[in-house]
Amino acid sequence: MNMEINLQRRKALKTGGGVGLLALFGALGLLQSGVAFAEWNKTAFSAKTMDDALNALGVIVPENGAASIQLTVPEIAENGSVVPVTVASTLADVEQITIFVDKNPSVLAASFVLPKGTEAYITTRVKMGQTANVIALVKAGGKFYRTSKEVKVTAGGCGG
Amino acid sequence: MNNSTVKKLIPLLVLATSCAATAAESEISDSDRIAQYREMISDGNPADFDEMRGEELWKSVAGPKQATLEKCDLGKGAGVVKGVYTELPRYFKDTGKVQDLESRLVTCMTTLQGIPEEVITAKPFATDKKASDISSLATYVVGQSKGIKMAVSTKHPQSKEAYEIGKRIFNYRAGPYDFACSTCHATSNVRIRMQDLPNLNVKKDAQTAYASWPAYRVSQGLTRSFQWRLNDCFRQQRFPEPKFASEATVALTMFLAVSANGGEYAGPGLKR
Amino acid sequence: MNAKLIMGLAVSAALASISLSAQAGNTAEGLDAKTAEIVKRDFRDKGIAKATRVNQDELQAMCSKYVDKLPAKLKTRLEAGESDAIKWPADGKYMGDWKAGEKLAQSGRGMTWSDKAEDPAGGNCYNCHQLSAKEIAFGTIGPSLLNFGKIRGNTEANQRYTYSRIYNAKAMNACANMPRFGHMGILSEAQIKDLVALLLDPESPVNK
Amino acid sequence: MGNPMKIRAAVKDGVTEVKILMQHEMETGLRKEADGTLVPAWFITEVKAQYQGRTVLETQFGQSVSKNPYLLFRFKGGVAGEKITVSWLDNKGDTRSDEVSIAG
Repeated sequence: MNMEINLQRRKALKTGGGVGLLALFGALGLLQSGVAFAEWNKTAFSAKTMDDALNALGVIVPENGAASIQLTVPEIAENGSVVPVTVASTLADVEQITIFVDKNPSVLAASFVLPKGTEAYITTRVKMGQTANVIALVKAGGKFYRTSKEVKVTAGGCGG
Repeated sequence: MNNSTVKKLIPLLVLATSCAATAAESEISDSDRIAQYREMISDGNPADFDEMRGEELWKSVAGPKQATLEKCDLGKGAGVVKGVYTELPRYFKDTGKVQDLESRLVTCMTTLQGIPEEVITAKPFATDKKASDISSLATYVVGQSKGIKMAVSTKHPQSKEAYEIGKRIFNYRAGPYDFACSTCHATSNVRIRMQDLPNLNVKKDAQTAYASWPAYRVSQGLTRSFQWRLNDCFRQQRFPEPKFASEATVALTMFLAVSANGGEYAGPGLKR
Repeated sequence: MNAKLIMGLAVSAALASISLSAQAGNTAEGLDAKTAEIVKRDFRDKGIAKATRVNQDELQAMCSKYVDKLPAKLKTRLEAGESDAIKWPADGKYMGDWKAGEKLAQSGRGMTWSDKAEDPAGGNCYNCHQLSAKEIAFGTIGPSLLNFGKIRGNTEANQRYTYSRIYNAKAMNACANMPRFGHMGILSEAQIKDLVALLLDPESPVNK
Repeated sequence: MGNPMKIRAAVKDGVTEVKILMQHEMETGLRKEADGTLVPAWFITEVKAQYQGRTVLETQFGQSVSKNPYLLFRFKGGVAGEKITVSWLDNKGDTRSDEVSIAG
């Protein structure tokens, strides 16, 4: 694991210019280009079920977020390879937004940490293998809230 | 089955015994939902990357002659890219032929850069493993016509003839399925599965359809050129393969481009 | 809503252009000939789609020439020819398995250059028709066939009629959009029977 | 080194909206070639956006994110003409950084 991180750092440095000064910053964790990444949550991203994913994220029972989370997804996706998802929230102190697709082989799609000053408003695009629920999990003030919406994925074109 | 599915099924079941006109009305809502989906993905078109790649290729030396394409004449003089796509296909004196953008790019790559035609046309379409130079170049060129109205001329007799032949190819029924382009694209307000089909005999549809190609195809993750669009139509018509940038495809392009005249060019587009 | 009107206009425009070209005499025919020549030269074999596929039979050629609006006499003659060529099932039975029929109806594959010769062709039905109420992704090029059997009745005469429509839609309408699934060898007799069952069997989702 | 991103950022009423389009295959590791061989997983795992040295968004992606990923987010503050830096890292250790000036 450590080796892997080091390798990633080295590569990151190369793109940053690869000069000695940068390497020094890198060693001090002060990478100028900002590519000192946190560790990827492999357990959560490998989870096959919602329960496993929530466990990996340390979520016990999330509150109902139907009223406090605005999840915008298309009702029908003309193509499952690109499904736009927007998650916004009216809750105060939103620290984290997480998006899941409950029928995908790995249910966790993306997770966002929002530092203070960043608004609770995120748009991204996910793949969906079939008609499924898109689930948004919002962490605010130390609590988790959850809401979901179904997206129908249709058979497209002439199919040939 | 959740609530929304049930709600959607009920009107269909109720309509089942009534006439087709009512059924058509209930389908509008699904079409609207598709329109909503398209609107939601309209921002952030990955075709931009192909445009960037094409621009770089245009300005880079290549081929045995180690030349760029910056002296390529696409119809408005050597090196002019702005607005050229809205007047293509057109008749070119130097080749004595009517050419569309892609066949003209072949001419420039052979004459200016010395790349043999067979090399360029062997694999003219991008795949998920390999980008296509000619396709990226086309994406770059069309991007320079955004917002300009289509104005393809048939004044030259050869242009007029290409248009007439293109119209006939549009209606040419053949193959095991008896399909022509017109089988799917000469009726208004119909669709294949969920995909609305433009009626290319109607000005407004023809303008919208033509103006959105080349396009990034979400389902393939690739930016597709107009020649590819025609190629894939013929595939689905169960035809044999049209040769790349051949007289047949250029003539058909001429017919479709003229049908789109007056419409504002809006590509490269973004499609399902 | 305006589909009929627009179609009518398009058709009359097409007719007008035909009569104009006809007056021009050689020009229109010259262009027809040149088009055929170019098409034969500019299409090539790819996979199972051989270049010879662009060669038209009489029906294809006439429907192309008249842009699907045939003179009455020609239309009648062509339809009679297509009708005579229908090969009826030897066992006199028209109904197969609707479940297999639904699978066939869903598949849009078959006979393109990206299909393999050994891959079975699909019926392509949902591309153009509504069938089962459960499938919302249906096309509208052809009429809705939802409740087809319920409305028409599962009689032998109707089974025979349905079989013929799938086998060769051109026997009733020479320039119909629908492929001649039996006539052109796209679907086998057994497959067509499965589709007849999908349309007529009271247990089929089309009639539920 | 990865291919360039396309980043747009504009400030309005004190809120900066950032739109990012990345070039990446985002292979799930589950897709098969025509010949049946599995295409190995290859996807962006992390994306970080920074403004004046502070992190304004920290993202982790899984295999379900679409090819050529798109991201839109908003943060308070941000001054026209100042730069936003976006960096990503993928599961093969490849990375890319690009920056853009905030439009007014």
